[in-house]
Amino acid sequence: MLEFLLLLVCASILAAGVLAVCLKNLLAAMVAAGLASLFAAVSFLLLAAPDVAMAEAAIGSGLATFIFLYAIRKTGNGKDEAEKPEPKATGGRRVSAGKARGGA
Amino acid sequence: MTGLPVSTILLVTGFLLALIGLWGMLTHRNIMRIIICFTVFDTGLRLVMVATGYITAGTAPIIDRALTTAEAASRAIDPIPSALVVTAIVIGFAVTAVMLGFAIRLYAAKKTLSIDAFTESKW
Amino acid sequence: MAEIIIQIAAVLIFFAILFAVIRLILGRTLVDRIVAIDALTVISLSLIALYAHVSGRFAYLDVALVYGLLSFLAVLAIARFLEKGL
Amino acid sequence: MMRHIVVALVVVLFGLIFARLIGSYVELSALRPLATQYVIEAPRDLGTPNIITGILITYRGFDTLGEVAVLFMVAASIGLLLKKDETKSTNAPTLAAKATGARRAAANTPAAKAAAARAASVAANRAASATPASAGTALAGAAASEADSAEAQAGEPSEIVRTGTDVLLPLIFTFGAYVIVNGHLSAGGGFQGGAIVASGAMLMLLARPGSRLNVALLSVIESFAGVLYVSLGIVGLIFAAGFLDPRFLPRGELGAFVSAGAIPLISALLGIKVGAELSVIIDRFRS
Repeated sequence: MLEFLLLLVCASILAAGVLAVCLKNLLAAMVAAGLASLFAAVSFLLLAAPDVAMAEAAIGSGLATFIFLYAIRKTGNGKDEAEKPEPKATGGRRVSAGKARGGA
Repeated sequence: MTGLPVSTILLVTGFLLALIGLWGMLTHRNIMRIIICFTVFDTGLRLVMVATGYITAGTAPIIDRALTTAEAASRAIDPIPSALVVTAIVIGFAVTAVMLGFAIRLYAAKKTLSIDAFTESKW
Repeated sequence: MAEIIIQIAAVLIFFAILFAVIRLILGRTLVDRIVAIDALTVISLSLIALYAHVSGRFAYLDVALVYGLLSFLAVLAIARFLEKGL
Repeated sequence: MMRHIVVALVVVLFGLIFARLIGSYVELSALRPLATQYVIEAPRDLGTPNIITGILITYRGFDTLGEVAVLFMVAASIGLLLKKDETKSTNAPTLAAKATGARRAAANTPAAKAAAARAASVAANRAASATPASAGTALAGAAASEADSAEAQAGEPSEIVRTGTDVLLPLIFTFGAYVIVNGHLSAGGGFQGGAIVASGAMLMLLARPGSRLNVALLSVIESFAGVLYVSLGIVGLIFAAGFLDPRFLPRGELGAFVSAGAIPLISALLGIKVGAELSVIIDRFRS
């Protein structure tokens, strides 16, 4: 039974990684990266390394998410993207390119 | 049931996660997104490193009532990758913090996060 | 008897992770995704407790404690961020 | 499009390398010789039940010391990177840009207050409390009092958050201390416990947005812990086999709380240092 759970956890890690790369919303992408880290901590435990699991859960998933939140707040970017409705939000590349043109 | 050993499954997962992060890091143009993809890449490589230390049916190298000193050498997993990865996690956090600090400074200077806007040192 | 209970718990955790991940991937809004992630932390906490029992190592339960603490903190931080109070 | 093709090529090449690595990998069925040495020696030689802590603090003690030095440098450089924002000379043009943004947003939207709030979130805390018209004049003396009132407006934490923090904060700090000092007996140690303590500091900052961490005191604590850490290493050099050797204190009984030589002491110092450094990093990002 635990083998199926392991496979599911691995699939969830990959899904969270793909979401972290592909999601349009910056905040959602950041939270998905934190989730990949959280599931990685579970799989560290399944690999019998509780010390690493603890460090990953506390630092990789907790504190890294916090400083990402502060950085998104300071760069003002997550706000703009978060308030846009989903269909309006274009890819991160096009949005930033447009901003670059505006800034120049 | 699945036939594959536990560590092989997680090794493949870690390498795939690293590839996903690498793809994202190279395609995105937004600095914040590049940093997020870097953390994904980092997580994948940590998974790989811990997976290489696993012993078949191993248990944690902590001696208590469930694992006596005598049987530790035959049942415990390899502790060296674990010890190195604890170090790697903290250093990964430090690197992420420095990158975010630079991102904030760049945003304050140019009001944009696109790497296309930073062309001063281009030649 | 105990084995049956563990099997049932494993099946329940399996489907809980499956449905929460489906909600995370489909996720209509941002808040849906964040609630799915909160649910996933609680589910993985129970997975850790189950694994600690199955493998007979109670040193693993410390990790579950860290999880319980962190899941509260992370969701609180994101919620404060969304209401612009961070 | 060209870029995507190149990137795909690079990723495929990396994938080929990784596939070769996976193909030649077989799961170990017995420990490697060095690991066997560590697993057999660490409980007998150092008296630590947790072999990973033994490796981190004793056998690889230099790595840990260097890592703590890296953390210290990161905290210092983050302070250098983010502190300059506060000085007025560099900040005046950016503030002007923010203020014009606020004015434009207020003109466009009928609900001026909501628009001001939205623009203020981009313009950080400074221009929030000033009305759009007076924002330009308020720039010259952009003051701390404004920042405070802006924070008060930006959304106070609710009653639940404050009460929950009051209940949880002692528990979190106690748990962090437990993880730090039990590093030689069960999973945990200085790094993990320090991260938990820093999370507790983070929760405190979340519940009381107006409060500030005493960064100067934290720096003093952290430097003091670092000095003690190095001097414990030198004591080990004098009274035991080498630098950071914890065997100058009695080994004690395997599994007892007071055992394993100086490892609990070093672990506690490491925990204090890491916790203070991570708290300082978080506070620098916040301010």
